[in-house]
Amino acid sequence: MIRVAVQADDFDLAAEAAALERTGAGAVVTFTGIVRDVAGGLRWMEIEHYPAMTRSALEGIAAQAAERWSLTGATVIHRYGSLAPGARIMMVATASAHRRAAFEAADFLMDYLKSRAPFWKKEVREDGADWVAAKDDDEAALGRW
Amino acid sequence: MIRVAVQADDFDLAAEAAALERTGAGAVVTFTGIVRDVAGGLRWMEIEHYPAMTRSALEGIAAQAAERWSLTGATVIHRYGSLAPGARIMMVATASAHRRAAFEAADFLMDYLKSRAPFWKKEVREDGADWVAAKDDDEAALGRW
Amino acid sequence: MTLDVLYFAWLRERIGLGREVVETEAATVADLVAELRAREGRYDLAFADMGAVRVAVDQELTELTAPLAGVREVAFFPPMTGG
Amino acid sequence: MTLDVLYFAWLRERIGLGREVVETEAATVADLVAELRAREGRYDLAFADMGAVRVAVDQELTELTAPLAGVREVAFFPPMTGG
Repeated sequence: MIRVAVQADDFDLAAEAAALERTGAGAVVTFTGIVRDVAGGLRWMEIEHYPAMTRSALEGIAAQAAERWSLTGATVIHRYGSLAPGARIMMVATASAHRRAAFEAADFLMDYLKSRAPFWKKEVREDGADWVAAKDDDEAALGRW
Repeated sequence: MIRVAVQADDFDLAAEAAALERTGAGAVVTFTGIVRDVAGGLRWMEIEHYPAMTRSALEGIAAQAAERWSLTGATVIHRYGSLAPGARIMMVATASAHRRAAFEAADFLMDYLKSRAPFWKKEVREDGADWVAAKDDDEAALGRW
Repeated sequence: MTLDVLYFAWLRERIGLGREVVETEAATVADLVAELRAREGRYDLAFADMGAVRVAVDQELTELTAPLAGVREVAFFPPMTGG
Repeated sequence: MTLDVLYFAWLRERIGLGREVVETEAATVADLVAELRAREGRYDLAFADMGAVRVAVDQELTELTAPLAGVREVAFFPPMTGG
């Protein structure tokens, strides 16, 4: 059971997790990403994406996870638009009979989302705005898989 | 922010996750364990624990995680009593500025909970009842940390 | 010395009780186990394979060699299966 | 050949538009970039450091050497920062 969504609205973590619990899983792992005001003065994070490509990229990443690990389900939801500090940006959730598969698949999904899903973040601060630079670490993380 | 609970009642994953989101985290990871009817015919899982020791064992495990990783919060909740197939058994949740710390700390908490927290599971089936044997894999998993 | 001795899971079931008060002069956990085994068949059976038994002294996991001086509570149980 | 060409994030901002229709006979993405750079300063600037530019052809990530025959949509953007 793979579910992918790209949306402006917030998502319901509990409902998403509960849906995966009902897949016959013994283990459900969720990851939630939250807008963090690292340097202070962040007004909001602007998240741009490539609508014609985003869904298929997320589906491709989720399908890869489902191929590599024995999952009973995987969910990927990513928001776009203007998100205030503390707002949820995205979530992934994985379900499996075994905890190791659920953890690894969620970790894998996050690494791929960071560097292979067509989203770009801009920090809008009180004193200006900057596109968030991709981290070498994030690109390097793909080498783990 | 460390929170530990040992209870018969179900827990509220969304409320637990939301509390951790408010700790200034950029990443929240949750793990939920669910009663699974592996062989068929499971009526319920009976979970016994050692009340005088359980809380302090869980607190000790959570404190270890907080020492090893830079966390803004960690939550461990474990249920006891009779749990039907599909019921939630336990959860851990971790919050951190960074996704790697949140994932690793949750993974660590689960490995330690499996083998170092005083819980014992008995499968009550239609045709009898058996204590769940500890897995060598679970003991070996501690060597990862 | 008076000890609270606790049994969990199949140890509790084999011995037939979850908690008892034991008067003993045993110096270590292993000595206590030997005393209990000498008492009755059900203890002897429960402790037959000590590789399958774990012990906590005053709510801390420890080894069979742990001393009992000053201890109030000893618990015996199979390897834990939480999570 | 008529292509939809899309720009995202700072590429969009530097070029000043998010999408345009381009008439071209470019054989590869690299050839298309060279044509665009020759057009106007804002394109030249946006594509000055191709190490910082990623490309998708018909919504699939690819390389600058990718051929354009039969292609309908080319998108340029900085390294992605999802999650």
